[in-house]
Amino acid sequence: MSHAADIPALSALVTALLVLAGAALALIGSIGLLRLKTFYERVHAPTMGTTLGMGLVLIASTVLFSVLESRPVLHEMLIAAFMTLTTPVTFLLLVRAARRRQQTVGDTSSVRHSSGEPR
Amino acid sequence: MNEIIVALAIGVLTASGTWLLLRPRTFQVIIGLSLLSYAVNLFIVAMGRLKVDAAPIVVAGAVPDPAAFSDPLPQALVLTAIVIGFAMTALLLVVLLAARGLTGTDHVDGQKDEAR
Amino acid sequence: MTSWVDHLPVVPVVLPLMTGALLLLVDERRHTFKALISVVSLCLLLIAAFALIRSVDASQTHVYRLGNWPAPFGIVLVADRLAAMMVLLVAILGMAALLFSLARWDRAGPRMHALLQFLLMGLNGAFLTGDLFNLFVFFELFLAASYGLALHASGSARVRASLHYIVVNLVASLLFLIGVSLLYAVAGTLNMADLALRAAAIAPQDRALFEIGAAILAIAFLVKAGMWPLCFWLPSTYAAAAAPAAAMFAILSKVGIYAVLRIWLLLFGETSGASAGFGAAALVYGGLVTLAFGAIGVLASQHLTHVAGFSLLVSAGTLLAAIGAGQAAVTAAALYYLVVSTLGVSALYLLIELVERTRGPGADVLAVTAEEFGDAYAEPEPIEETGLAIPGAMAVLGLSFTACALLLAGLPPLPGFLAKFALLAALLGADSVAASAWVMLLLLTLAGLAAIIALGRAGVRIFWASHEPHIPRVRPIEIAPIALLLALCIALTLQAGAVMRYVRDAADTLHTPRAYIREVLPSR
Amino acid sequence: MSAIDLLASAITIAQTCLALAMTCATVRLVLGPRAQDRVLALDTLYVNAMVLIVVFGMREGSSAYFEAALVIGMLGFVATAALAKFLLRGAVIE
Amino acid sequence: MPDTVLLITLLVLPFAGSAVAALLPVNARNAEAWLAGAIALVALLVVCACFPSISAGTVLQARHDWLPQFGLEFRLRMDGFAWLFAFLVTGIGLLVVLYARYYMSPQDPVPRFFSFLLAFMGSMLGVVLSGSLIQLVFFWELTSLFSFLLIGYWHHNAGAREGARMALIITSAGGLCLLVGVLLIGRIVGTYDLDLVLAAGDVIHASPLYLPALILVVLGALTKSAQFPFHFWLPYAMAAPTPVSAYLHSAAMVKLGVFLLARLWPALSGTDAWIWIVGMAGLITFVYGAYVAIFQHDLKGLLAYSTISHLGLITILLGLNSPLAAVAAIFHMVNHATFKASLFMGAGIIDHETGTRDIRRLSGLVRFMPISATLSIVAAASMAGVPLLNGFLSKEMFFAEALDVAGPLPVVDRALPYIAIVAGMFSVAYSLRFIHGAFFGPDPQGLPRTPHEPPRWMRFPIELLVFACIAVGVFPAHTIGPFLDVAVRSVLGAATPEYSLAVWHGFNQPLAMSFFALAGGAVLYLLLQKRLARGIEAVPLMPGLDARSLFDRALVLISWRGARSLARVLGTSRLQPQLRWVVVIAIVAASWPVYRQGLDFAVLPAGSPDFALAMLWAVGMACALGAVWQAKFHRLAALILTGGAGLATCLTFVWFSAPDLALTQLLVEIVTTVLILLGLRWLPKRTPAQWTWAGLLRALPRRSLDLALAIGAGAGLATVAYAVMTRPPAHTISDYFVTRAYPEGGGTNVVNVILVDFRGFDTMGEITVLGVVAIAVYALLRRFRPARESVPAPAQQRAQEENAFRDDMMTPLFIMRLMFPVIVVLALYLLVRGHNLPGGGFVAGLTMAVALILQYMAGGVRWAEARLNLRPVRLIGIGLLSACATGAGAWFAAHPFLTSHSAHVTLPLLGELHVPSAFVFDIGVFVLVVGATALVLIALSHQSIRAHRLPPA
Amino acid sequence: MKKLLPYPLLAVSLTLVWLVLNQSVALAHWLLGIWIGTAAALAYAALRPPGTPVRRLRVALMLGFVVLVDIVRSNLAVGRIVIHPHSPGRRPGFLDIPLALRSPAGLATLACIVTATPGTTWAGYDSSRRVLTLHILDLGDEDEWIEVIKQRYERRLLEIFP
Ligand code: NA
Ligand code: NA
Repeated sequence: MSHAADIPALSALVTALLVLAGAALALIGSIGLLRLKTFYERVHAPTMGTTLGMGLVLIASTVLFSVLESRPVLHEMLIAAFMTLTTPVTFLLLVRAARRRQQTVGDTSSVRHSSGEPR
Repeated sequence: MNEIIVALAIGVLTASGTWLLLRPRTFQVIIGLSLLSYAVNLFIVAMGRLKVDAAPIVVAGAVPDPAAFSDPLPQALVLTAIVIGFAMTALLLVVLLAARGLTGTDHVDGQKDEAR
Repeated sequence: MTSWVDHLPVVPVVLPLMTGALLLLVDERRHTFKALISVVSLCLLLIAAFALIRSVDASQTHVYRLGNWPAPFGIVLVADRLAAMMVLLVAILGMAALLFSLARWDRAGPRMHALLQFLLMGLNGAFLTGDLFNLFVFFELFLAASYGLALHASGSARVRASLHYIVVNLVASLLFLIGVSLLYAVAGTLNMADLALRAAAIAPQDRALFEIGAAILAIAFLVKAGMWPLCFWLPSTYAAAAAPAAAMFAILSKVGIYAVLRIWLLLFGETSGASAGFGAAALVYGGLVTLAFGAIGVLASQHLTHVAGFSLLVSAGTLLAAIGAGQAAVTAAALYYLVVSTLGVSALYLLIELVERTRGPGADVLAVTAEEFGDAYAEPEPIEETGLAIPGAMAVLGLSFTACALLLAGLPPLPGFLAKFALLAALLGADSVAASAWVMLLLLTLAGLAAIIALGRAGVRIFWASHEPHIPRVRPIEIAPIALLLALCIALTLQAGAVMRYVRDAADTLHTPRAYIREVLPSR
Repeated sequence: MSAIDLLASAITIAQTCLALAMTCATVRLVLGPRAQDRVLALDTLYVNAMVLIVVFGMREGSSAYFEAALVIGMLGFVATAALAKFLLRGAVIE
Repeated sequence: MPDTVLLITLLVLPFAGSAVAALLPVNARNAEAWLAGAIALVALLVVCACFPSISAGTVLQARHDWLPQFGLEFRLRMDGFAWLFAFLVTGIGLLVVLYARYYMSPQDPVPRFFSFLLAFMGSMLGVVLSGSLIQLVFFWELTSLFSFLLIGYWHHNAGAREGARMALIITSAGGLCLLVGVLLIGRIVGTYDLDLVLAAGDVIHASPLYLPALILVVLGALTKSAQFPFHFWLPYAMAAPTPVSAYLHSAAMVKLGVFLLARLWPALSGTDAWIWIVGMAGLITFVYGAYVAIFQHDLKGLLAYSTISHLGLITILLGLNSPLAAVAAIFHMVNHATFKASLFMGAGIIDHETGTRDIRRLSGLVRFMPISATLSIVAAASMAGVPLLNGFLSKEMFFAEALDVAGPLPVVDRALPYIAIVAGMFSVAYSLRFIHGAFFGPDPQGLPRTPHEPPRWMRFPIELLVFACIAVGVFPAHTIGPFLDVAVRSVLGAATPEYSLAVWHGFNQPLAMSFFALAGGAVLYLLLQKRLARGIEAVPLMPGLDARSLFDRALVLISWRGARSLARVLGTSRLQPQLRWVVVIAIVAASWPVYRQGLDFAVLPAGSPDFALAMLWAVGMACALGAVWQAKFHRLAALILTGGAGLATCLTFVWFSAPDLALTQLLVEIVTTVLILLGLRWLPKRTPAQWTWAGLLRALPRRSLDLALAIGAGAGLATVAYAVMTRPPAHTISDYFVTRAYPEGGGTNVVNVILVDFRGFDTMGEITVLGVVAIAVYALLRRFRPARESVPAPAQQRAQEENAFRDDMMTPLFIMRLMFPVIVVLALYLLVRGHNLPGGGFVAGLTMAVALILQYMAGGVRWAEARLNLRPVRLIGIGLLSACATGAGAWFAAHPFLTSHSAHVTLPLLGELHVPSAFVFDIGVFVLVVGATALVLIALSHQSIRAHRLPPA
Repeated sequence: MKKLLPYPLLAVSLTLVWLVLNQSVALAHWLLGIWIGTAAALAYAALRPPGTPVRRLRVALMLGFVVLVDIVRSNLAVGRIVIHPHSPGRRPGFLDIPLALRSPAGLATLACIVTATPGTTWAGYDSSRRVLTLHILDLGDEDEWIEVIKQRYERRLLEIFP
């Protein structure tokens, strides 16, 4: 990290916290992927990493590079924007596929449905 | 020490790829070749020795010290290898599909014998 | 870079590339136009190859520094006698295959002309390049084109055989990459001449790695060359391919031989220090086993296409064993033999298609539906035209077949005999004759006998034993390339002295790598 | 402990966390049990990898790796969406 | 005329005639005969023209460089012996042509016949006139070839085909032996020049290679001359037209073997080995042939065995190591040629006029064709050794030699005269059989044709030959004397013995032997009458082993069954064993240097391991192994797991400073996943097979081997990688690239500058590969036919209603479509910056292709193609052309191909821009990659909509 | 003009994307960016997307803020659930929500929001019944969820994409 020798302490602290928080969220999300019981529950967990976790790390990167290069370095924000825009595609298709597969295979897992069975 | 990790990675990828390569189903072969090409790509990069934080991107105008950069030539070679590997994977895939369509089986020898 | 002659070495690569690209822009259905472009381009290629061979023979090795970067940093093309000869051979075979395909094969599937051009480009590049990794690229290029040509017109047999062909060669390509990168890791260069220079100075503790790299690289070459037991894909793939494609393939295995010859003599020649002669025994014994296996396969083959394929293995084995002998005289004879056997097998592949046309034209072609894909193009229908039944077609075919058989069996008056004689005379002419030379003498003789038996059997069956003589409908444009190849062979007998002088010079150059190195790296 | 060391350790810890996260996702990837679980795990793996690359860029102070992250961010979904569509329809392109 | 011209004319004339004859129309019987006759006549005249010089003792020469590098020159050489043979070849050739004119039916395609016959004549002359041993072998093999073609002339007849094939195989095998033998002689003497070899007899005898050389040369001679145990092809060669038999199988080709033995007599003879090999072969053949000939029912068969026997006689004479015997041998060669050729022609006339050659059916022909019968009787008498005919003279000489032979085995020496007499009796017996069987006895019954005399000119050749028999038989010294003398002198040189060609040498032992043989033969024939009349095919006292069936069985066993099983053992047509071999050989090849000299591991200062990297590879390995585990039954899972391993690889590239690689690997990963997914639909459903112990046990050895190979390959590559990584970097050429990338290449991203500039040629090849593959894929898919069960739409699609699906896709479609322009911008960004930062044409092209494929995914093929008009093939062409044109642009500046140059453009507002040609090159790459990738993906996608339209397979 | 610049907002956004990517506001990049943005927007037009008028950018910003807050909140909530997955009160399940929103753009935005907030996942939309189905990790009070979706998101989306 020699390149960051002259970074102000506050920026370093903020960056460190943001990175840690983001990584922790991603980790917890992935743990959720492991621990939750059914597919429908598991779908929720990784989005922690895809949204806030990713966001915090990207902010940290923005902060760090903006301080390092003494100018606003915003391109990480593009990642955030496009991640948010594109993640639904996979998730929508995946959940629909799971529901279809459940119907065709007749796999009735322990999911409660508030208003009727999924079509 | 990182060298040992990369060497292990190359070893496991090669072993997995070789095992699959020797299987009788076309799909196993194509996956095996994919794994083998990962291994080979890593191997080529390793042949330039491993360096962290030394991307071969020089600063315009400055006189660069070659020792400060990872070896760019193996990287260029791998790029070519990746492209060619991609092309060949595509071709192999289509050939195995055609073989499946024409012979009715996905056995590498185009025979129905399930015992092999 | 003042005269056009200076650019000659790159022409055999660029010309087919441009032609191929241009052909891709021409509408699929404009057959005549495409044929015209191809033929004109091949004529130009032949002229260029002739010019190159004359220039190389007259003056010296041409070194072409691509991108104007000095060797060993940039890629160089090195046109020496051997490379020029191979380029000419490629052009000749290309012309033969092209003419032959014009009768009907070029319409049996899309873009055959373009694929042929890219094949020529790949082969020429492989023969001309002086850079090891560039050699890999050109290997892949001609392989890719050969995959396309092997699959040309599709069909179960072709697809099945091509699957094996592709998988085995993909593995070989991976080995190629491993070998090249290992050599780079130890020697720090990719330029062949530079590599040869550095090979002598490899530190003792690095030498094992260097040799591993070379050995693995050699496996990649030997798969292409068709050394036993890496060769089983070869006869069936070539047998399944369309005739003009197979005719071109006759030289594919020679690229492997070429690479072994070139690199082995550069890296492990007499002047290369502690590793000199590394792997010679493997080449010799591998070659001899291949020779034996090829001869057995020739005998065991029912179909002529397989006979031709195994004949390629016979020639591969012969060449490998000859190269392994490591003597310039033997190498010279081997080069003469290489030319002869390539022309012979190529002509045979073309011929087989004609003589076995008794099943009716288009039978192979119509193996699958003519369903079209997309809306852009209409499916090119395999044309059922049956050609003019030229008078005496059978006689011409019989004569050509006899000629091919004589070539492959090494019998007079065709140059197969002289080639075999030259090889054996060179082997026996050495001061002391190695045991392997005696084995080779024996095997070559037996292989000749095997070819006589197998081709005699096939010839009698085809030309004599058919009860109702089916006169195949053959077009002059299909006979012409065969006649061209065989006429060349006769010329090789009559002009044996001149040709042998040329190949002897080529072999001498190969066996004294210093000259090659000096041309490529003048500063060292 | 200076701010730099703090940041350096934070980045190392973050990398470790992300690597662990990838491990968790891989366990799911290997275990399944069904294809949708694996696709989900692969998607998670992609995202974690993307974040890991960003963190790596921070460690090196280099923006050379940004494109790799960007490509995962913008195009990584194509692979998983194709997989999901395959699960949904039995074909990626109809 | 100078020698050279004479000799070359002599050699070239027949071949030229052959070429002309081949081109004549099929029905030009007379023209063919005139042509062939004229050629033979001119050749004969040329031979005669040579005689004055020859008789003066000169050796005519013509030389031409052929393969000087290997001591080979094209050398024609005519001495007395060669002259004698040339005379025989052309003279009898002329007679045979005349005979054939009448013999061949108008329906026969004579151009082929005369063409081959003339070519054969040329080849014979080539052998006879060769001044170099290699050249001799060259023409020797040609005679085998043309005799094959001539024997098989009536190829509609299975016997002709088989006979031809057998002759070909045996004689050319012998030819190959001869070649090797000659090569050995060449090695011993150091030259192939005939004169030098003949002068080097002592050197040859002293060499350790003498015996192998002798055996090989003799093998060549024995096969050609149909000597035991290679005699059996000759009777089957009788399926040839009779002129062919008369020419090849009596006068010319079969004489080549003995010609060779005589030619090399000075160089090879004179040792015990020579006597043993040559003499023994001759002796056995002599007796055996004569004995078997008696029991032949086919006239030509009888003559064939008789030929075998007489050649055996000549071989014995040559094998006796006695100059006088050699003289007798040469004399008998000529005699045999004359009487045997006339006998064959006579047999041919019988065949021609009666329609059969079976002695059992023929009889009493002397009354129908008295002249022909007389001629045949005289010739047969000569064959039997009746005095006053030429056959008698040489046989007398043989008997004389048999009496004072001094071989290595006294028993044989003593037995030889008795053997000679017995064989002489046999030959009298079969001669009698020939004459008595065909010409005497009652009138023939039920012949296919009514016999009568042949046309005048058909009989003429026989008359001439028989006249020669008588003339030589009565006045030997004045007829054959001078010619034999030059021949003998040229073979034996200084060793030429005194010999006398008189008819009468007084009452001596040989004469007694002759009469004994004549009388004994007559008695023997009488005794055998009963048996012969029964018409049994078998030969008495001969074991049932028929050489031909033995040969056939051996041939089938070796060249077919044996070869096939060997080929099966040594080869395979299956993929897995092939790949196993490749892996094994690679492992062995890589282990060999390590085995020889060990592998050094230099130890670099150990850094601390990166925990995250270790975890990453725990992930990567788990994915790889998972893919291995799932690839058989769960393809999708395996694909996903492979993606995981690819991701780990990609992150490793990030880790070790290869951003371009990471980027490329990622994109390739994405595209490959989509690609394979597109293909998955066409693969068969896989259901795990029933697991059984038996199945496991059966698979265990194979799997253990594979496992060992896999582990070996993995461990090997890992070890090599580790060994390299832990040693200091070599002094590489890369330093040049790093230091020059910016100042000379104009870019800061060294990898990209290498790709588009330093090694732009590689890149050009690489994109061509991509384009070629795309074309190949497209071509193959144009003819794609899915398996029957893959044709219907997948189960998921059948289960879903269209509306529900549209709802499901609505939102993804919206987003995917919206991403299109965004990804286009990204692609252009990656393209433009590539020279300085990670990116470049290839990555950009892939990105662009992803944007396109996303639209196909979102809306389907028809939807996308209604909106986007892609011409991928054209894009490939344009991309290639522009990349190539950029490279070729350097030619105009007199620089080598691909030399980069910068265009400096000054634009309003923007100021000066410099556009390096490398960038233009990269644009070409971009266009091509877009085209190629799109072509592959789209071609694959098209199969789904095509499949529904296909008729069921 | 309409033909040359069919999607001005998109073109502008893409130009901005270009500038951000290149991290430069140099004139050359502006010009190149505008050219590329326009070209890319034209490429988008080739896909014949439905017209998507966008209004009330202020509301959009407000929505963004609300979503941001919800993301943080739900991240914490889901994090808690992951750590204690077997807490007795939790009840995962599907939930049908009738929607007035019909614009594809609006629905897409809603999908982004729902996906981005952990704890809710888009499980399907029935255009004939105009019902959105969500899967919710901790269902709790179903009406409250319906209220959240309709009031916090749908209302604003209806304003932005009429
Ligand atoms: Na690049
Ligand atoms: Na969510």
